Amino acid sequence: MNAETLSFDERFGYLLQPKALFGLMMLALLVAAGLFAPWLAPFDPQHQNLMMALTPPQPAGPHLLGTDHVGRDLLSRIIYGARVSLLIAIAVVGFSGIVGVVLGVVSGYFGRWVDSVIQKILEVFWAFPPLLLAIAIVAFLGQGLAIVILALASQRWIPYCRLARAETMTLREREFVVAARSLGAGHIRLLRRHILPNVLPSTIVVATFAMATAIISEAALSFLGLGVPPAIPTWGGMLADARSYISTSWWMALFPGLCIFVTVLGINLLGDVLRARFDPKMKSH
Amino acid sequence: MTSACATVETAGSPLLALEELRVSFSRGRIEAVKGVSLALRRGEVLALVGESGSGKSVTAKSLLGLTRYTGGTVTGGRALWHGGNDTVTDLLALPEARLERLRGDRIAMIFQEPMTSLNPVLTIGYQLTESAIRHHGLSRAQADARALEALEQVRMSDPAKRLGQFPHELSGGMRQRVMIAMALMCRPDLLIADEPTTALDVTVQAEILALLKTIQRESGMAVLFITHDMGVVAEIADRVAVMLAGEIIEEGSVGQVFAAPRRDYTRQLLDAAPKLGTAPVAPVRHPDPGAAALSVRNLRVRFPMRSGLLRRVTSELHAVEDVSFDVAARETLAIVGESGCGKSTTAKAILRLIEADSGEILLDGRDICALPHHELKRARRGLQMVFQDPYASLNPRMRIFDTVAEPFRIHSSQKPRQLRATVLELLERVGLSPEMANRFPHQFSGGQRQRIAIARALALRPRVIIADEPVSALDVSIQAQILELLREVQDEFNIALLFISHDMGVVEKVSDRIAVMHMGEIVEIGPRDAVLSDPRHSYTRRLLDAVPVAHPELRRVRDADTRTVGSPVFAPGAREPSAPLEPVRDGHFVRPDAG
Amino acid sequence: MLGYITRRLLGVIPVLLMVSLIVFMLMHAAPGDPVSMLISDEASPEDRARVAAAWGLDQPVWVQYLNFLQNAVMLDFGDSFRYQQPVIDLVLERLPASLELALYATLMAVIVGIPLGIWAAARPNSIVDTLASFGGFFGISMPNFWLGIMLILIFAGQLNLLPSGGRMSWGDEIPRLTGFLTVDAVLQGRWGELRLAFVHLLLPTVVLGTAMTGIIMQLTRASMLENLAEDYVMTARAKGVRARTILWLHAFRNALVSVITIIGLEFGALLSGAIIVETIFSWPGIGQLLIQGIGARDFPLITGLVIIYTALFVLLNLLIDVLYTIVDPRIRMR
Amino acid sequence: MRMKAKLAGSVAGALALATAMPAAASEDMTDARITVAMTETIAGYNPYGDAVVLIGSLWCKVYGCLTRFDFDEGQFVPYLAESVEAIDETTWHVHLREDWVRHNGDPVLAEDVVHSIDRMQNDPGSVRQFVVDPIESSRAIDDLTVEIVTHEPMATLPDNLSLLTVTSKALHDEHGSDMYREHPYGAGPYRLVEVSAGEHMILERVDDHPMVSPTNPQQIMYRIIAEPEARVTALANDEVQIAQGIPPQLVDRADDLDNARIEFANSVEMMFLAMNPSTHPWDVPEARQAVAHAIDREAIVQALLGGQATLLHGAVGEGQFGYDPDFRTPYEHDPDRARELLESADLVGVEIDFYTPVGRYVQDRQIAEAMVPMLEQAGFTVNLQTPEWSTLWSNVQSGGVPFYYMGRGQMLDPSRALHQYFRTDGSPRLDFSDPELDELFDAERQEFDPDRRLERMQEAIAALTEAAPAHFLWLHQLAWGVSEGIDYTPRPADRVDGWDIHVRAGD
Repeated sequence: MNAETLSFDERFGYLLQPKALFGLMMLALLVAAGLFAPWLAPFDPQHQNLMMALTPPQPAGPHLLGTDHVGRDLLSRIIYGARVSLLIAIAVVGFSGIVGVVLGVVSGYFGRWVDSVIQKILEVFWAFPPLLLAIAIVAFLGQGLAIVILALASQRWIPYCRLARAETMTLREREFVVAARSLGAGHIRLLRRHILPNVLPSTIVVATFAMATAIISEAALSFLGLGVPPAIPTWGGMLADARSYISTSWWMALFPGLCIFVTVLGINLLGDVLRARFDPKMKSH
Repeated sequence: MTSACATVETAGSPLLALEELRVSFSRGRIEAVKGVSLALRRGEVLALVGESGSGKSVTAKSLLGLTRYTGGTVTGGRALWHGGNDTVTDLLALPEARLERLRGDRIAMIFQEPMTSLNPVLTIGYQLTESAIRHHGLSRAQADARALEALEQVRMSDPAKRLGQFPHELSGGMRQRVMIAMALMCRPDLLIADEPTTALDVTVQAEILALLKTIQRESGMAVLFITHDMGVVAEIADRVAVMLAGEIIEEGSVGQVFAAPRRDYTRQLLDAAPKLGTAPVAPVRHPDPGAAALSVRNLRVRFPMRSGLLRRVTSELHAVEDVSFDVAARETLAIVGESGCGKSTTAKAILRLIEADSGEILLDGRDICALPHHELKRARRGLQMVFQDPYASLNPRMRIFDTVAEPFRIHSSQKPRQLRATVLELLERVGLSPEMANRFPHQFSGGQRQRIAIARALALRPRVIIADEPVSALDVSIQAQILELLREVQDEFNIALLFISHDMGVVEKVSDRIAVMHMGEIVEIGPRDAVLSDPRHSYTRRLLDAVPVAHPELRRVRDADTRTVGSPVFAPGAREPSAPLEPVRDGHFVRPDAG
Repeated sequence: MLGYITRRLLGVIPVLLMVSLIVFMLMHAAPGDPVSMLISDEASPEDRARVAAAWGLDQPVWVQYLNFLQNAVMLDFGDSFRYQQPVIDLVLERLPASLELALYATLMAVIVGIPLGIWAAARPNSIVDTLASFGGFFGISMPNFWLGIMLILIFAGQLNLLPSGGRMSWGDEIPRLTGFLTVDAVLQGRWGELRLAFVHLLLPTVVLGTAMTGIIMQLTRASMLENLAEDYVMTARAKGVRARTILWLHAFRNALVSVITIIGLEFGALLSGAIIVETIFSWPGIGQLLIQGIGARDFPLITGLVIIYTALFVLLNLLIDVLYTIVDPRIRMR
Repeated sequence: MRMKAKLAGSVAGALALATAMPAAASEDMTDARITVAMTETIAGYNPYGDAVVLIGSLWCKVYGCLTRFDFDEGQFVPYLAESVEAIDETTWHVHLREDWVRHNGDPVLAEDVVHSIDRMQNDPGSVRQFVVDPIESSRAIDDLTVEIVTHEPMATLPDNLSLLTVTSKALHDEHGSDMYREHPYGAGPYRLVEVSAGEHMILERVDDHPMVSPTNPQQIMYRIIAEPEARVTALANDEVQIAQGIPPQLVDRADDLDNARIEFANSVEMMFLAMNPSTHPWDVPEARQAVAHAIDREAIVQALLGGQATLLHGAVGEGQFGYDPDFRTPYEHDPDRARELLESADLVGVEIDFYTPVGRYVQDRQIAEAMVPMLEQAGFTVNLQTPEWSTLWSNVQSGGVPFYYMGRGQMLDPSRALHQYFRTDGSPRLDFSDPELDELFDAERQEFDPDRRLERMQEAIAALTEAAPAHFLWLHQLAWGVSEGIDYTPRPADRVDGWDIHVRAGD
């Protein structure tokens, strides 16, 4: 008998409820679309055919979801767009998560002036209303995938930092950490072996929700004309394109919009299930 | 429909008959209560005894229809309630709306955790009067008057002021008094008390028990008293019912059960209960004098408290004040005191988890307070700790093997194969099988976890182990085993044990010498028997007096009034140094006190 | 209490300093310069230089920053390049529009989200709960710009029921007292205009408030579930308190702390989310002003706006903290 | 060469206006209020502080300018001026009308003109210095006559003067810049009621002004609605009566509305691809010519602009000065030729950055996107860049953007624009230099006889097109949404003048 004998049901059973299944399915679709875009997409997402511009959806094909203003296949662009949405979501969440957790854990663990300095920085970033800083960064630093990711991550590390700090501060006083400390464990060991592994589960929950908001925010930036360069198909960029065709070519806005909506919904539902599972008491956003 | 608060009924007439109650959880997968029958008469105190998970709380809650809120379903049985005027109703069959009218009116309930059982955002006054207003349509003024009366009944100091206060402004003992007052608001026929004293300090427990007893006598209500502590049972109950795994295995009058328990389990419970002065006690060991493994000299820890615009230190909490003692190898020194007396802070200061303001801590004669960082690490090997809460002291995300191996990884670089052998050996020594090494803590019971913690503490062959309430979170039957294990390894490995506890019964069992702490100071220290049989300090006496006497015939009548407790907070530099400890005889010292 | 508030207010100053410095540096590091955006297509290089000098843009950045600081102390953020009037005037003129919109969106979120959340928590895993939860996630997952355009299209474009944007129909303006149109209309007893103001508010409020409604609903539900599992709820039940009272008084009063937190946080998000909604609905608020300001590289306007935004946000957080102490007696201000 | 050019039609224009002078009593005048939805923002009260063309024309409507372009006659006609007369190559005399007074009853005086030239140049809020840049000095000869001296011979001065808003010196002396807000009295046919920066501007008809007719709306609100969909919706909702800038894809929807229709107007804004010869590969003429051959303008106009654009042959189209109906561009769409040219210069596969504004011009980004595959087919490797407008625009102005899609407005008379882009040292925008072309441009500018100047201009444009520092694409046909019940014919340049709007009786 050992830990591995925990039944699948006990370990992952919570993922089998409908909410979670739906969320997982959405995520799986997103990942599959992203990974296998070149094989799934019926057309090159950049291929234009001006003569076929604004073709309505053709259930019989070739353009299942219709074409856009320069005659590119919407379905193909949506499939390739999943790639970027996923990439942005993961990069933003990964980047902000790492920065936030590291700062938070360090801040909560060492306290004193280290904490003061980090909290002051946090306060300054926090003071910018959400999205404002992102808009400022993209508007001022220019275009590009990396800048969009940076902009979207610019404030998203804060919740991780707060959560990680709060958790670290409780963990620091928890008996098992005190026990390790009384054994003579050094800072690095305490942080790596005792604090971090116990901080991570709750941050995973924050991370799922953050992925959802990252996808929406990227779309919002694109909508404001501050998104990634046009050569990269993104759902937000497609929506921004559709903006001027919304009353005449409904499909251009409907499908990418739906994709964002359904994906975000799926991730949120999954996050909710994870939250119920890990219950990190996410009272601070 | 109940028309008046007080129903005059003859004492001794039947009040409640519970027949074949069955309750299950998780859609019937777990049966918590398996056909429990109980009878309760007016004016009677029935104790329902059992260890955690025996189903005693569930039984009580299902009487009020409260199990449904914790996921339970009553699957069978009746609970016949003899209300006034010869009406008999089955509580289990009542619709929620009718139950609501009964709850808090005819049947009141108080719970274990006074800290969380009161709504933190509502005033005491509101929470007290709520049920009276609801059930009897009292006006606010009438209800307030009734609340004052109830607060006086529970001997609450300054009752008028309490009405406007919030729960967090009261101490645990005061909150439990509020809970009792709340239950008394409508003068119920039955009070269900679900472990009402378990979370309280022993002196407070004594007060609350005395209070309950007094009120019960005054009002003539019946009490269903749920507890795991036979000592408490002996103090309060008329009759006892013992529960095990969802069933009642023994029932009888308190004298009968204590004198001649019919079941082994009951006897086990009785044995496990700390019975001060009546249990056979291990002989006191007399180690070599002068060979102290650990010496603490004039230890002092003060916490600054800041306030005001500039966050200046306006006062200090004197957590540990001028504490000195020695512990020798193979000797156990128990530090006793109630929560907040500074005993845990002392332990942490010794381990340098908290920096002491002044004082010396000598480990084998070397002052570890003066050690530089890298040498401290080495010194730590000689000094290990076992913590109170076995659920909290093990890293939930680390396998047991890694937990026990950690001291080696920090302090030595053993080869993996060798390390594995050492760890498995240790596990075996504390009574765990080697296969368990790959499991995570949540797969173990509390007792097993405490064994793991002991194995970890033993790993580096320390000179001193500090055990901070190592058994207080365990069921009584497990406590004895762990204490036994501690004693064994102490002898085997030549260890000096500093045993911190609030439980006089436990202390009596394990200690060679006892130090009593109160408000940061050691007020009395000396050999076990001397301190227990000849307590010199008033606080020591009060502490001993508060311990439930584990026999119904030895019940004492206690004062139900509340005491004022001093505060260890002083303005910086404002505390007068206390008088030094004075010798009584043979290593028995006491601090002269005013009382 | 007063000491606490004073200390917090003093703490805002370094934050605002840092914020202004960051914005200043970002602006000046950015490509694109304000003069290009100001002058005509036809301007000559000499004209550029003249305009730059007129606005002090020919001086080193640190001089500009110090000048800015000097004036900002007096709440003078300078004149907007583009609009050639004091930034503070511009902002004060627009602020009520944004605040009014944000307040109504919050109101909607509170009025819809809280009861729904409580209702769902009262019957966990029931149909009601499932529907409400999904509804909540719906709200959170819907990008507001998309929703906005769809709603305009349907209610203004197809059905002609509601105006497509703006705060008030032309010709129905009323004298400005507070700048909050609905308040002004009530104060002056202009009921027709009050109706019109609400008609204009409807769509933007819905778009802005949807996400927040979902969030508040979710949070209320989660927080209620948590509190309903607390010991004191069991106490209240054992006392025979009505289920409804337990829900709305005992549990909700406790859940309120986290609900207030999230309202505070989301109100800040609303203020910036309004940037998009204001653009879509031609709502003359500070969000639109900011986007125009950024587009025009209108340095004084951007700095002023960001600082005012930030100050608002920080003050809001302070307000929330003070509210806590009212809602939860355990929290003391330290 | 002794040229005396008197502004043609000056007297006739004045007469025409005099006859239009309403005898009708004010109660016969319509009290209709019109809202115009527009795309660009409004700066504020300072008439010199706004670079937006449409707003500039509004200030001319309030304060009055010296001349104006009469679209029916196709030339500049006097406005506040009775006549504008060239005395010699650099000296001009402007005679003001006697009969027009400001809204507060003050006369318009010569010193006001001198003052206004100074304001435009030196007002700290002014962004319209370019209008008076060519003017060396000005002075009042008498109350109604101003003498203007230009730095160099400048036949196009009347064009500049059509942009010179004449404000009152007396009021400025008294109130300083507060006059713009508190005392905005001009001599134009509409008076200022209210400006809300960035939001709207309200003008009111001056009932006894000679330029207004009874059917002109009593009040006009110019309101900014940035979102095209919202403009059409507002039109459908009767929230606005005239909507500027209806994009091609919405034209059908707006035209199908029961309560509105679409009116088209040619713009005078040339759309072009600029190729900066100081950067590689645009220093190679073949590369530039390849671009010109590569772009399928027809297809783009059909697919993306709904056919609503006039292809350009050269820099100007019909209705603009310098248009030559017989001139054909040598660069028709010919992808094979484009590729050949690139191959001949050994440039196949050369990487180019292609910059386009977003949301600045009709379908700008979409058009640029459509051009990418065309350019790639010719052998370029294209990176499409869509920087935010202020970034792009600042960079274009300071030079160094190698290849961009851009428009240049205010080209009723293309002279200023062509100088700016294509004359050596005209501006850093293109860094183009061709001595022969410079000569042609200078000759055009110094020619005071309109007919001869036209020839010079046509010559210059032909040479310019051939050299291809830019590929001239098209003039947009701008679509305006107009409510039923309103008679309004949009004008080629972005302007919505009250006197052009007529409210039909019965409304």
